[in-house]
Amino acid sequence: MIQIFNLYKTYKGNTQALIDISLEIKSGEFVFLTGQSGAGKSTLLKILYSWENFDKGQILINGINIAKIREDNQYTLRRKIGVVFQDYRLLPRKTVFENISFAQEAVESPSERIRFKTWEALKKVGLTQKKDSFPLQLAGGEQQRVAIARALVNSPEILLADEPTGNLDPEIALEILKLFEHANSQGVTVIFATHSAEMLKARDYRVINLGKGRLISTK
Amino acid sequence: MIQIFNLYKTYKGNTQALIDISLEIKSGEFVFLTGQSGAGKSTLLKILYSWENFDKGQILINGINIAKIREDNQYTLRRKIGVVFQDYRLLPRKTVFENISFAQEAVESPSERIRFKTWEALKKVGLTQKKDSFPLQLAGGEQQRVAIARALVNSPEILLADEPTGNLDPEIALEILKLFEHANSQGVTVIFATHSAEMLKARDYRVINLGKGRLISTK
Amino acid sequence: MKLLTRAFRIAFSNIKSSIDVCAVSVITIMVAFSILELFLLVFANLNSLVETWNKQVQLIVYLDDSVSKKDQSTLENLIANNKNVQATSFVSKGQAWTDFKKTFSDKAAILNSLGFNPLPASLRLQFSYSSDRLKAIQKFAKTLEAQNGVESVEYGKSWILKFETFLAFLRLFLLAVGGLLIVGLILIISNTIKLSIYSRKEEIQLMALLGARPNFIKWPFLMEGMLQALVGALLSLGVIKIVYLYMKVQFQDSMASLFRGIYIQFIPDSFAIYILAGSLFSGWLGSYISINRFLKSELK
Amino acid sequence: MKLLTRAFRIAFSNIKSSIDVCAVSVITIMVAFSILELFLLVFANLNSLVETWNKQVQLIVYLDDSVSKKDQSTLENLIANNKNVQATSFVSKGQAWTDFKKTFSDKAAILNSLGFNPLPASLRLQFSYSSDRLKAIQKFAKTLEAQNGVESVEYGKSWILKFETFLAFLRLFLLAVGGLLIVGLILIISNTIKLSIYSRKEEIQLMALLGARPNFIKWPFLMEGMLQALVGALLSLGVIKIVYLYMKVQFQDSMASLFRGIYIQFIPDSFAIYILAGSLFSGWLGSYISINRFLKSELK
Ligand SMILES: Nc1ncnc2c1ncn2[C@@H]1O[C@H](COP(=O)(O)OP(=O)(O)OP(=O)(O)O)[C@@H](O)[C@H]1O
Ligand SMILES: Nc1ncnc2c1ncn2[C@@H]1O[C@H](COP(=O)(O)OP(=O)(O)OP(=O)(O)O)[C@@H](O)[C@H]1O
Ligand SMILES: [Mg+2]
Ligand SMILES: [Mg+2]
Repeated sequence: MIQIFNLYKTYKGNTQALIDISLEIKSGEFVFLTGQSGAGKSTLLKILYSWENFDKGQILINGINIAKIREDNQYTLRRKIGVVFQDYRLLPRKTVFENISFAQEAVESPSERIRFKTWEALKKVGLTQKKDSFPLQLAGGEQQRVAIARALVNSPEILLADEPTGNLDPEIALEILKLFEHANSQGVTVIFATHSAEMLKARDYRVINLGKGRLISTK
Repeated sequence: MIQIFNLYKTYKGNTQALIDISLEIKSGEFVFLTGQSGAGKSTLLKILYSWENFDKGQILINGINIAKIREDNQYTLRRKIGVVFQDYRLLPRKTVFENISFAQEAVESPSERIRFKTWEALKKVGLTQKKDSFPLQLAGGEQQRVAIARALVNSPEILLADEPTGNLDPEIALEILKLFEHANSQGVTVIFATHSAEMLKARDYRVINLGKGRLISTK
Repeated sequence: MKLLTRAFRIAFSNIKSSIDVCAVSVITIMVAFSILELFLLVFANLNSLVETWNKQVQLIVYLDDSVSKKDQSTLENLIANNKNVQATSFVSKGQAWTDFKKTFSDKAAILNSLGFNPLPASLRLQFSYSSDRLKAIQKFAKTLEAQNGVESVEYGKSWILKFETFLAFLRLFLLAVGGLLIVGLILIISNTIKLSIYSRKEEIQLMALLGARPNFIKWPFLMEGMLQALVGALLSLGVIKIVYLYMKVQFQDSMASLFRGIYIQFIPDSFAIYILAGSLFSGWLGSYISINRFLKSELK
Repeated sequence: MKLLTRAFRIAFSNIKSSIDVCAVSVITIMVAFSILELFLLVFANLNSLVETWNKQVQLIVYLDDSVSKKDQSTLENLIANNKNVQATSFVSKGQAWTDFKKTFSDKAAILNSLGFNPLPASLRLQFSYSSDRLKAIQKFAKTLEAQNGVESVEYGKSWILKFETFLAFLRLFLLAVGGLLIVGLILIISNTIKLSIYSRKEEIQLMALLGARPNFIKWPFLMEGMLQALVGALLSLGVIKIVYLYMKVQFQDSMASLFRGIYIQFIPDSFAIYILAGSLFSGWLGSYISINRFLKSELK
């Protein structure tokens, strides 16, 4: 359960990225987040996993006020959330396999399970053949799928996907959407940011529409 | 005039990225390049501006065999070509304005013109307000537009755009497409790689379709 | 403990994956430590040289020819009870005359024709080193001069003064050089580790984003800093050992004959251990400063 | 020329935009140069100390009491014609005796009672330094001994031999230390500049992709390396000047009285210029190696 009350965010340089946003997303829900470039989609997601702070308002995740979490304990929040970053954030000096293991090492998974879970995640996104490649040796869409595998591998409660199919052709994009839906069917809350009208049309989920920092509609 | 004869490219690790590609693109033509993720689109573009070498075949650009250009003189080829990279390649420590100036400094433009041309390019992509921002302070779509402005600023003869609208919402994507068409109307050859079915439908240009490294159709 | 083992493993794989940056750090650290150790080596050897010179600071007590057994033993007791006196040697009247005639051997005939020995017996006292040694010597000289059986005392006041000043200068100079080197060393280490962290910026950020504990993020880097510094220090000890062995083979003999009793020696073992401990500490401190500042500033 | 001006401008803005990495380089270079200069400073001053010691290597020619005017002038001509002799001083019979009596002032009565002066007049010769000085002295000593009017010659053969060995040792040691420092210096500079290039990897790649000429890519980095090294060297000269001034104020007087005529001196101007030129060269060389290797490997 994610509850957002009257959220404001202004970046240095006076960009008003979010203005008076109030929202509620139920546990286990699947929502699309859409809006023009610069509307504030990424900003909203960043605030949810405490990567950006905000100026005014309140956010409760499972009833916990995230502004009140001490910096030393932010990791407890982040462990509940899997993120697909818009710019992937793969480590260029690690292979695909290592990149995905890295996410599990970071949360101190028992090392026996790491190999197994990494392999499973690679199978899901169809990249087992590329496991020893470095990110720069992959096509754009392949990099994106690695980023998705990494977000899924720790079985988070909440998935934040920032434009996870921007570089994928429509067929693979649909495959990926199904991956998120599979996670969702097991109780994971999914927020899926996208520009693609095709995506939005393909499914009948709730669409949260931002425009210049304001909430336009949540259908 | 770009002529490609029986081009083969195999990456280390035995990925056959391009297999027996033969193509001709006329000066002043506008073509779409499409294909699934991993089909070889980026590879083909990289070979055209000599960023990757190839194993077999021949490429003539304006009649010049690009495999025969000495490494010291590759810059003469690259100055004729403007590139929008799939991963943008903006310099994170330079502002938007400096990133665009950088492209002109690299080709030793007279410094009097640099300010003026940078400003003009920013106006074209609608980012004058963000000129002093750093790339990491921009939304994904804004970064992409900076990359486009940089490719246009040196008035190249050939424009290679690798997925230049992947992170843009349909409206802005169409705006950007018009920018490329404007350049094209002034005689610039444009190769526009994209996944977007909407893009391909929106215009009636020739579509070069790759599949697993092979040329499937050139309509 | 598990955290440390893991940190060690990760530090190791980090080093492997950016071996070029690490090599740069290690070489820089090695050079810095080599210089510090070369300096220690010179210092250790200079010290034993100074020890030799030190023996030449002496107070000579000339005895009356007619000194009584009792007076002489009073004198010897007095000297034995003075805690500043390090060593005493007795030169008899006969010995002094023999030495003198040896020096003027060409005049032996003339000197022999004197028919008597004009030189007195003497006691030569060496004083242990302390900053106010000259004062101690002057004071004791006064006391001795007043004793029965003492003809005169001699202690080359101005020479001693000069020697003391020189020693003070030497010590201060070495201290300054050493201080400069150590500050430089810590700077270099902290800087190279800053660069190493800097080159893994995205990785650190990403770890935090993926939900790693702060300590989990820090320890691999602390470990890496310590490993680098330790390896650098070990290599430098190797380098210096080679330099030392070469010098020893080349110069031991001539040095030994020039400064009697001198023996070119390596940095003492205890110092080598201090150096390794110091390298671990500087590695840790350098990393700690850098990683903490980085986490504060980069992670908002 | 335009290329260079531009390179300079870009180097400057590069430095500005990653001031932290550059500061690290400059400080490292400064520390390295400071050590080198400290070493030069010690060397310059040791040299004049050795000069003083050098004067003590002398050949003493004792003259017969009955030497004739003619014999003595023959002797003096002979000495004047020997090009190895640097300086000559004459100690008369009377002077020698006065000195002797001063040394044994407590025995003045006895010595005076001798009724005659047993000591000979002497000529004291200093030899200019050369690697075979001892041989020259030995040979000349033989010649002089055979002359009329010479009673005997004395030159402390074993002392000279030891001194020569010590000088040889000192020179070799200084050379070794200096060599190590210079190699270390070049390594450090080339490494810090490699790191600086490394931290601007994407920029270099991008320039090449955007169609920049190879020289256009290289020069800003060469310039940056040179600037960094130059600034580092200038700062180090400042640091060493301060150290020097402090030492001079503290120790000039006592040193001067200890080693007569010694005067603590700064690194000669010509050396300072060599150091600056050397810094420019090392900066250039370090950058050149790094950027060329980078362009070869990273740009395929
Ligand atoms: N770190 C930052 N500093 C300053 N301004 C920022 C920063 N990050 C984003 N912005 C600005 O805030 C606004 C919203 O950005 P945001 O990234 O949330 O947009 P978005 O909806 O994700 O766009 P896109 O679809 O293009 O990714 C933009 O105008 C952007 O320039
Ligand atoms: N540097 C490289 N080293 C090894 N393999 C590579 C390298 N670059 C690309 N590949 C592989 O070559 C194939 C073609 O890649 P390319 O980037 O050309 O695809 P693409 O058509 O641009 O895909 P996308 O639409 O996802 O960007 C892929 O299988 C990719 O993994
Ligand atoms: Mg975004
Ligand atoms: Mg691609």
